[in-house]
Amino acid sequence: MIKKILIANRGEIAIRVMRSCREMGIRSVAVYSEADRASAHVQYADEAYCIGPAASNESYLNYEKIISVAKETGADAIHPGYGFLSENAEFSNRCKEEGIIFIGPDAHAINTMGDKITARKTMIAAGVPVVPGTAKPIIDLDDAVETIHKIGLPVMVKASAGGGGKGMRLVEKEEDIISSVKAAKSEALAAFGNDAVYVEKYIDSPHHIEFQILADQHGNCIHLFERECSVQRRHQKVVEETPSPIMRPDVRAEMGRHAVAAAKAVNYAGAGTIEFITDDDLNYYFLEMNTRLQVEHPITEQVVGVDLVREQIHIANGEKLRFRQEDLTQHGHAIEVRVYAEDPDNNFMPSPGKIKHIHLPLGLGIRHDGYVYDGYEIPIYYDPMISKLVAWGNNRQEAIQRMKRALEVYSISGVKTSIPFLLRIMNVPDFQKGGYTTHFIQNHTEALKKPEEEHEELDDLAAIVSLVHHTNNLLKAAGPAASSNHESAWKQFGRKKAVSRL
Amino acid sequence: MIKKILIANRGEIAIRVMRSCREMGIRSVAVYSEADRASAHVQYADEAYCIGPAASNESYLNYEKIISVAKETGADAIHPGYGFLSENAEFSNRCKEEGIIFIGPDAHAINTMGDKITARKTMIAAGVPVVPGTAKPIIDLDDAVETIHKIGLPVMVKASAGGGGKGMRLVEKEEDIISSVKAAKSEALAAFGNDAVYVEKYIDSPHHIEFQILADQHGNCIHLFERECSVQRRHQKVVEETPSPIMRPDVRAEMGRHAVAAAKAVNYAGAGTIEFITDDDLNYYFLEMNTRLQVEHPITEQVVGVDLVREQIHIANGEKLRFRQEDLTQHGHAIEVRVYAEDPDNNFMPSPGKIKHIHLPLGLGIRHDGYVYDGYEIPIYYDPMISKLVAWGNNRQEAIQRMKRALEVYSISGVKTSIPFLLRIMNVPDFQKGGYTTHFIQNHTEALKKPEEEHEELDDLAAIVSLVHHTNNLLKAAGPAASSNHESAWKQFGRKKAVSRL
Amino acid sequence: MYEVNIKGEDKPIEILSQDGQQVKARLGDKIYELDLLEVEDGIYSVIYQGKSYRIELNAREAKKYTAQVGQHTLDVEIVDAETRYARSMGGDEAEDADHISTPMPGQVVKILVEEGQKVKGGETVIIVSAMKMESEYKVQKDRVIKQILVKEGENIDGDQPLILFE
Amino acid sequence: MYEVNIKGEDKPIEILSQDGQQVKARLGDKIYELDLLEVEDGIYSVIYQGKSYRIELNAREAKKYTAQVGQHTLDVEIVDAETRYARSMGGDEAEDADHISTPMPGQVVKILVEEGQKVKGGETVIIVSAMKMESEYKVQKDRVIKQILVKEGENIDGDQPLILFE
Repeated sequence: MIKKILIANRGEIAIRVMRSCREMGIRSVAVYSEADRASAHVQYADEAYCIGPAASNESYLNYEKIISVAKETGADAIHPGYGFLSENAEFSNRCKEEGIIFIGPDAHAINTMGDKITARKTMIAAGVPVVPGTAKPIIDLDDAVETIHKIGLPVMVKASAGGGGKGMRLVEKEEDIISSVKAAKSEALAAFGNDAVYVEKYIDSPHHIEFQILADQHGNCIHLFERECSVQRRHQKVVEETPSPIMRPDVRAEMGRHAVAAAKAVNYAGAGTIEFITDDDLNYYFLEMNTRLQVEHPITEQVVGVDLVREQIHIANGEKLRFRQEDLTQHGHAIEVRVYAEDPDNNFMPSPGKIKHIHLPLGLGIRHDGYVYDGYEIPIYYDPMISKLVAWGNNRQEAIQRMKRALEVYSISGVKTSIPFLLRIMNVPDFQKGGYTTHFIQNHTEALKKPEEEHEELDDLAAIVSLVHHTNNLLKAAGPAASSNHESAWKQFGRKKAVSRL
Repeated sequence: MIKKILIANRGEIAIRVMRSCREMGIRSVAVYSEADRASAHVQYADEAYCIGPAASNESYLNYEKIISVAKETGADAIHPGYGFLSENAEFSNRCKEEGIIFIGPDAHAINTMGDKITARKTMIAAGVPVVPGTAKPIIDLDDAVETIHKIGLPVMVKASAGGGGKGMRLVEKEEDIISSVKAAKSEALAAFGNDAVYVEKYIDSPHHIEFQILADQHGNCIHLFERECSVQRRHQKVVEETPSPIMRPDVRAEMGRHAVAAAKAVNYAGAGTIEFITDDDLNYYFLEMNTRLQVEHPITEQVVGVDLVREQIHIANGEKLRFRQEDLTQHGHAIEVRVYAEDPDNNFMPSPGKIKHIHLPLGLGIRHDGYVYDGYEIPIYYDPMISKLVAWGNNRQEAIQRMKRALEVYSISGVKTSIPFLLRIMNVPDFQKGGYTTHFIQNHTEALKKPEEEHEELDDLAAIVSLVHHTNNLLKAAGPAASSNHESAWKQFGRKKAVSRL
Repeated sequence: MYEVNIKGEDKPIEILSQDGQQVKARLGDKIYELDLLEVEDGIYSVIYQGKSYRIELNAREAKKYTAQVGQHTLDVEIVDAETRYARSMGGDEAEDADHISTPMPGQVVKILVEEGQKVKGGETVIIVSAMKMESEYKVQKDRVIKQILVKEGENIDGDQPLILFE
Repeated sequence: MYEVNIKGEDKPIEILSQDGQQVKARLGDKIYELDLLEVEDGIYSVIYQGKSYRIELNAREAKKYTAQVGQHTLDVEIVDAETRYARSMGGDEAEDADHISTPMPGQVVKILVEEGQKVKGGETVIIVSAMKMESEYKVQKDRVIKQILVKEGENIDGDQPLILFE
């Protein structure tokens, strides 16, 4: 049985993992870089050790150092969190060699899923749908037309030697097939001296839908339903929710079975995520597998009621899964937003700095996973994510309304944050409708811009308060004598209370 | 439709109600006493009005003043929270007269349930079990014996003219019936000159179990299962949980039906709670009905997934219930602890004062409903409850473990709080087993005392940190010159880093 | 030369060196080397032999602190020359005041003694209700009741003398 | 005599009276009477005509504040005699510096200009990656590139000049 876990990570996810450790009576060991002495994960751990300079490759990625700390402190296991060493097959192996339990899959699963081509082949063999396309270049026109018919429209025809969009044609209509292939081929020939082409299914309005799975070391595997992660900016998830607003029960069951098949195909053990690209008609195709805990795992926890870190630890202990598929249901709706130290109104420029004050939204249905505190200085060396805010509701509408009321008052001062941007997302009608695709943010740049609202009265009040604050501070600085003089001067004017009470 | 609600309350419950208002797009109006200008509920509301001096009867109980604020601000409805005016029939009536919706039951329901004797009669008529006992005094010995047989042992025989324990006999065994009745009668005669006695069922190991109900104005009523509230100190609830650890599904269904019958017997509309006294064998008897939202309502929300304040508002709008009984299930387990500004190690003396710093426990499964903030001064005029901490878990054990990890790090400095006491409760084996009764706290005074643990090393560290803090503050006060001199003196000693890094 | 008073005992204490976060100190006859960072005002992250603690200090008086680590608390008094001098001049610190008062306003619920009565240390003399709670006020040592200044049911202010001792 | 600059405009402002929380002020040609309480350092609870606001102020510079109310923010500059004097002496505030630099360390991803090139205001000249994000740095007005001091792929410090203008 695991009694002490070293958490090879920092920030909110380190604290997240330690919380489950505490609940299970397991001691936690934090590691930290020289830039992270003040990080809350150091304070929350039972033990804490410095592992090197700020740069990740000299600290959080320095796995020999981490392993040596684990050995010296007698940690039975290492939890890698997400990022850093979480999908490093070599590290998984080194832990094994040293007799330390790596809380994650073995090197084989990481390697197989880490390589796109191997993963695709493995999925095809396991009967998991992948984006239809040709495996090798096509030269013959008839072959190309036949392949296109097999894949089904729309397709993308690409020069096999290509790049930069040259020799690329989107084919959407039956009557355009031959002319498009011909055009692509001749363009390819002109540009690259080679008229071979690839054909790939074109997903017109893609949705990113992923399935959470849990697998034990005894061949049992279950899924914990889907997460909809289509709200992305530059391929980074911004908002996630579960259930997916476009999901149907029959498709969910089938996708879940395919997710389990995908995990079983690599003898997976631990928590993992199968990502699918899905179209409006819920045709879905394997994209990749994340062989670790995801940033967005809390929404699954809120809706399914399973503590994923706890289950990771039970699995790492060699225990059998504690839930059967039929034990699990989706209960209500959850949405997560990722709060970053960045300026959404200045091209999302990172905004590290010292946190002045945090004002948290709490209460019914709100979960806050964070790590910063008043006076904490966000280091410049790592991911600028400050926190994750999760709203749970009885249904999707309630979850959105709850997230809105939370975001309206959530404030972190001293640095710029993405909170205003996240609130704008909640207010976009297409988000509220729910049928959005991965193009959501780029399609709604106008609606997501800082609004030009007029707040004249409020602005006037803010200006008055600023002046009062400013002059009071001047008086304070000038000392008590000056202050009392000044006040009595004001009192001459203001003895009769100016604001009447109702 | 209600568009603006005045919340006739303060502190955490006012904020709790406002949160649901925000989610529903309803404007909220706070009222506050002169002692509460700095209260967070004033800051969270859309509008705020002072209604009088600190003393409750001049402000929060001054309902004519509150009604006049509601009328002047155009509030459609008033939510009374709990305490203060929440069970005041006259206030309910006055709102009605003024055309303001009172978010709570009508005067008839409040009055009927507010009077113990009327309530008991109404419940008997509705077929709801009440504690068995004689309705009028018994003089004849045979009558007494027959009544005792009908009620069943154990019973309490009491002098009808009695008081102070005189003429009172607990009868537990068949063979003691006649002698005990005789003794009670003769003692009663000697003490009061009257040998008439009452007989009442004696509940040996009582559990306080209550049922949450929701009823609309159209005669529909559902229950949202039970809450176990047996952890009490001086009849004040300290810890509540749901489901009750002693409940069985068949009894739950039956109690739920009786709870609904109780509410229907007074044509109840709104959210309410039926309290039962229950014995170890799950025999249960109506105790009273609380015709308002309860302090402990959040645990029901966590487990059943229904926002009770939202439903109160929908009901007040005249809408039909949005859930049928068969829609509702209990999902996991929730525990609430009430955090008070009091010193548990000094006879629970109230500890008002200025909050220096709050350190909240958050993350998976933790809900915090509070209202204080850093620098806030808890007023001396009102209930000293600071916050309610709720832990949800997949099962009871997980919920307890989660509550423990939360309480271990939850700190509120500047005032004494009950947090250490609450943590000790979680650690008592009889609490963890779950079969506890309302005598739990008095039966475990030793286990709930401040432990005499030795923390020698930690105490030494605290002493060193105190001195460092003290001398650094002296240096700061002495100004920059002194400080730099001093530091360089220390540096002479300490240039070689004293603590090695792993 | 400093001492600290913890759990009723004065112990000699000395900061041997402080280099940034690295502090070396002697307390009694033990040497501690710790890594110490003030993360918020009065809140320290302390790492000692790998163990991590979050210690929050609050000043009760000028040289008296309460240290809190989770739900464990410790009262620490810094004993310097001034404290020692004051102690040598002053009397017994455990001396009761000459009256009973409450720290907060409230209402007298019950008076359990009469004027002239002798009461034992630890005995409750008055019960006062404040913030919806009843609190029992006890004498700390054997006293004789001189005068009772309030009646049952009376509203009282904080720090108002209620009962005088001889 | 104070003015405040909000949304690019100087407006005369005067505190007419302050009695405890009750403040009467003139801003432009409007009179405001508000109930104002500093609940935390720099955080005010403001009640104006019954409406309740929580306004958080943060000083950016000595006389420049950012006021935040929920997700609405407003920059406020206190304009006093000193500010007016400084303004009368100084040049155009919108003047670009003579170089581009980044506020934080990072790595140069792409340089989009060449030495001697003319660029228009708003055009991106360099892309830098920091904190795992790529940021585009633009010129604020038409400029001519004088010298490029870094190469693509190079690690840079915060505030290090990257590109000089003529």
